[in-house]
Amino acid sequence: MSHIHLPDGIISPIWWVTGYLLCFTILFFILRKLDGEEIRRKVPMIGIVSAIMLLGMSVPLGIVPVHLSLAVLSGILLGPGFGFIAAFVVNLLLALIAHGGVTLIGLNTLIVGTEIFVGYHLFKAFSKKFSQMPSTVFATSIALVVSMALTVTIVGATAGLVEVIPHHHDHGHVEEEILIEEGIEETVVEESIVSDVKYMVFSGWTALFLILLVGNALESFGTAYIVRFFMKIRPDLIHQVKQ
Amino acid sequence: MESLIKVQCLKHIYPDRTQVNICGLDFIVNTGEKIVILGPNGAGKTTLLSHVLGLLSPVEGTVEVMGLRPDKNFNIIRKVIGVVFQNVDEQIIGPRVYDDIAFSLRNERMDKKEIDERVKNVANSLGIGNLLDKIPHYLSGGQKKKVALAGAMVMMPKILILDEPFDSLDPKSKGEMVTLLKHLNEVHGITLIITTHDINVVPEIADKIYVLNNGNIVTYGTPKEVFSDVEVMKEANLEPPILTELFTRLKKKGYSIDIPENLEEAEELLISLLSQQQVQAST
Amino acid sequence: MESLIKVQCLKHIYPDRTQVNICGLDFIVNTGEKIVILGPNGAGKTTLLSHVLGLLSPVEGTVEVMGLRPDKNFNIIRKVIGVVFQNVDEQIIGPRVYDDIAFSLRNERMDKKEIDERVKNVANSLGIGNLLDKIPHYLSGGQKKKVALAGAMVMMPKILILDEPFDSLDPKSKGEMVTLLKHLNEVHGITLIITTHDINVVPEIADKIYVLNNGNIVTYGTPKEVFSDVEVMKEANLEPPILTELFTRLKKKGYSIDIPENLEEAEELLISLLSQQQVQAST
Amino acid sequence: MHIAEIDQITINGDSPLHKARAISKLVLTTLLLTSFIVSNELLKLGLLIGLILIFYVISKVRFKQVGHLIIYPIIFSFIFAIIRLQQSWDLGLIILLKSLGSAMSVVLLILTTPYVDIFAVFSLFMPKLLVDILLFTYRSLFILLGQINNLLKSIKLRGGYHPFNILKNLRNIAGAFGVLIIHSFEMSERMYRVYTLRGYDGGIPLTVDLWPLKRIDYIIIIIGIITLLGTVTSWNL
Ligand SMILES: Nc1ncnc2c1ncn2[C@@H]1O[C@H](COP(=O)(O)OP(=O)(O)OP(=O)(O)O)[C@@H](O)[C@H]1O
Ligand SMILES: Nc1ncnc2c1ncn2[C@@H]1O[C@H](COP(=O)(O)OP(=O)(O)OP(=O)(O)O)[C@@H](O)[C@H]1O
Ligand SMILES: [Mg+2]
Ligand SMILES: [Mg+2]
Repeated sequence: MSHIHLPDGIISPIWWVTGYLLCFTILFFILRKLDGEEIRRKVPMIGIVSAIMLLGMSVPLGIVPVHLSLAVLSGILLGPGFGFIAAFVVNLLLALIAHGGVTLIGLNTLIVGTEIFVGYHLFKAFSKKFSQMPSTVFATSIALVVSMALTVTIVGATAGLVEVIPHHHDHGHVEEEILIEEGIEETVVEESIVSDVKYMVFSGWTALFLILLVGNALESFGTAYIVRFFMKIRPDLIHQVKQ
Repeated sequence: MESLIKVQCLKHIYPDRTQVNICGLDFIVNTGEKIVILGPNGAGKTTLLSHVLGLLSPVEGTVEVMGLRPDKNFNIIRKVIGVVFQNVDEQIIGPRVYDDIAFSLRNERMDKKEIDERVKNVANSLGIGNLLDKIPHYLSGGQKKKVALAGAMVMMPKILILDEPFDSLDPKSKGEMVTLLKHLNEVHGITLIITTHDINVVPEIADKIYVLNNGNIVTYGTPKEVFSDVEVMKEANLEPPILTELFTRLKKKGYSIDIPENLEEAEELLISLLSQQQVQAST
Repeated sequence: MESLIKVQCLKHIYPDRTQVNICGLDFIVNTGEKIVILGPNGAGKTTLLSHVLGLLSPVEGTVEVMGLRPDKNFNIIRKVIGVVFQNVDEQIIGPRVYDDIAFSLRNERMDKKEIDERVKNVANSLGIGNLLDKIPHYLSGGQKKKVALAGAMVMMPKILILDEPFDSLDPKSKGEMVTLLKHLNEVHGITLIITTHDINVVPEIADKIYVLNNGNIVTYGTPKEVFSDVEVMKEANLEPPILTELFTRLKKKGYSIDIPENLEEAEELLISLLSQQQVQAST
Repeated sequence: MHIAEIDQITINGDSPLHKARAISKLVLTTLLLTSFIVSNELLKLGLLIGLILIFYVISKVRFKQVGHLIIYPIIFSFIFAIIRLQQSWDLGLIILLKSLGSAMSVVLLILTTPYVDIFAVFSLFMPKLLVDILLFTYRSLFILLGQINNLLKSIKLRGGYHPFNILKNLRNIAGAFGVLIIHSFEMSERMYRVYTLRGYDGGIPLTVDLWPLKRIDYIIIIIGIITLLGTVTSWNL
């Protein structure tokens, strides 16, 4: 999930207000299109998948603070419509802990929603031809590129290209040391701050590109491993299969 | 002899600032012992075990396993201790039973053939050899516990830690588990550390009991010693096992009778008491 | 008298094609009874309860609650049955304890004042009056169980269904739960249906026991009747409660003694037997 | 997990700000955010930050506890600021203060107001179902957090986690999420069942006392309004 990690007060109001309006319009239609019983049945699942996205972001994959974000996965589990709702919930909760500005919730939901939408449909299309492992990898990877491009475009258009720091969730998350509960975590935090700044500012675009590439690969394969895992046990969890 | 595990006046603070103290007496485990930790909900039993496993670091106090600090020597300690947590659903990771049992071995990059051998041996010895290609998710509670146990046993640990191993098992599965654990201890010499609320199995499975309450290890000793300390037991929300309680009451009424460990002993003791009474009275 | 609940030869098929049969004898519950359902892991106890609650629909067989099919009359039946499932975490909905207890009442669009009164009454009677504005996930296991129970009790149901209510409670909390349930039955006349693997509390809490095994209800009766049916018990992976077993063995050895329900009774019986022996022998 | 950690601090907080109603604090946050967004003067931004710091002091949250929560937004504003700094010192500093201040305003809200209370205010204008989903997310987060923690512990104990071997960790952690998803899917079905059993038909009722506002609430709102007015009017010093 790439999303804009801009704080409030940088992007001009026209943009984020438009973002909000678009986001709410889409939400409105999603919520209205579904009849009561169907969505009510889904309420716990949407909540759970949102929680899983938040958890994915808080489990570091190693001493380098990279982690999964599972946006495409949530699309595969929920479908694009409910996935959009989950994207909204996740961005809202993140904004409340100042991970991304409050004003940017709308735009961020649109970006993540797009990633989910693209990922879901690609997965669906690829699954007809390939097995689920490559399908997931390609779908996730492409969806990530799309949302990244969207992020870059939006930030570029609104805040001037200089600040375009498309940020895949693969660095800088100083948070959540579920796994490393002791000792090491302090150093992790320090290092990541330093390396972030270094990468971003001094090593320039090449380093950034590499990071994004690695991040993309990790997310794609991570998602694929997860999908492969539960396909063995509960293949019915894939949203399209149930349709 | 050096003790295998030694914990002294532990203090732990969870990220949310919940403070857990395990002070008072020292927690000491020697090789080959069967230890049971008792205490009310929230006493800190699981916290203590996590420290022994090196999953947590103490704020104060010392934790030593074979003379080492487990948190600093995690990769050494984790190989000598096997664990089965309370909720086995949350620790079985392999998509198939075989994968799950082989998990640790594969992480050690062991030879494929040896892995295969070890997995099969362990599975057979726990009586789940026929489940190896099943999906763990669909197994019964008792079977899952055995899979988790196999996953821990496959590394041939010296110490086995079990957090509430009898929870939600039916009586037969529970009985099997008790037999299995005793077998592991007797035949393979594995040191056992067990927490449980199922007090009635304790006399059978424990050499030594530690009682946690209110941030302290308040007492320890053989089941007989601990269970007869009525004050301490009551304070720690504990009840002695039914048989212990029954026989203690008889004792108090003036009958001279021992405290039995299990049903068979209880029966024998009672019958011999009853016939004694007869003899006594008739003489 | 019409029976409150009646289940006859039920057959259920889960989406993954697992088939569960609950056939054999009929499952019948009368008003005011305390029913315990026993059976090995996977016997179908939870499945049976789900049918009674109308959460599942049988493929074959009949389920009747107050003469109605629960799955077809869900909105009537759910108001007369309160339920506490095994995993209470999953059934606490309210963001605060108060909200959770008030949940069903609010869904009935009851008057605010009456809701408040009822919630407070129930909470106080279960001893959780001081927790009302707490957030549920910060409560202990035992407290959560009580909150879930309060949420079920607040609708003043005729029937209370509890799936493994004693699981992972420490002995004191378990004792409190037993007392509470007996109180609800005696004072408020609530019919209880309980499943548990904790066989030693069964004599105290059950009027009638049903035993499920291998897709059949294999026997039912009072605790004494059921527990003395050694064959059936063994087949269903069950063991009789310790006291029942001990006293049955004494009986077999030729002593004339009753089967006690709890410790106090056991003590009395033994002492009177012991003194009888004396008297007998001396005469 | 930050959300869990913050939640704990908030629940246990005890200060006039914690006692104030959620509405007034949301209004304050909105007004503060607006002030930071519209203000482009160093002096005003500096004063605004000063004001927020005073609020932090009043809220009695210990910096040791919350410091690392604010680090994250600080890093990001820092990156922006440095880029801007290359253009002009003032601009860089303004960016820094703006983003720092707005992040601190939001964190102040979340450190003094339980999530449930915030959701209750949302329920005044958001669709019921959306609020339900928020509440479910919040609840599931805590349930699932426990489960994933246990799964990760088990992986770690069985040698499946190496600080430097990210690829291997990726596989194992993906496995843990696989397990989690299967469990949670079944959990969601059980939850739905129990909830309908208890009469759920969309709309989890909340008892958060939103009204009446107390004195402290009026004070908070008035401070907020004055702040915003002070920010938008031009000063003739
Ligand atoms: N991850 C955690 N975060 C915060 N507090 C915790 C955590 N785990 C446990 N605690 C708290 O620490 C204390 C000790 O908990 P612990 O789980 O060790 O008790 P226990 O003796 O194992 O209880 P039980 O018999 O219920 O399993 C309790 O007050 C508990 O609420
Ligand atoms: N949701 C489900 N999907 C598929 N199979 C299920 C489901 N729930 C239960 N089963 C299966 O149905 C059978 C009966 O399960 P049930 O949970 O009713 O047993 P139980 O008597 O409650 O066992 P326990 O004592 O372990 O709680 C088991 O074989 C179980 O695996
Ligand atoms: Mg515990
Ligand atoms: Mg069950």
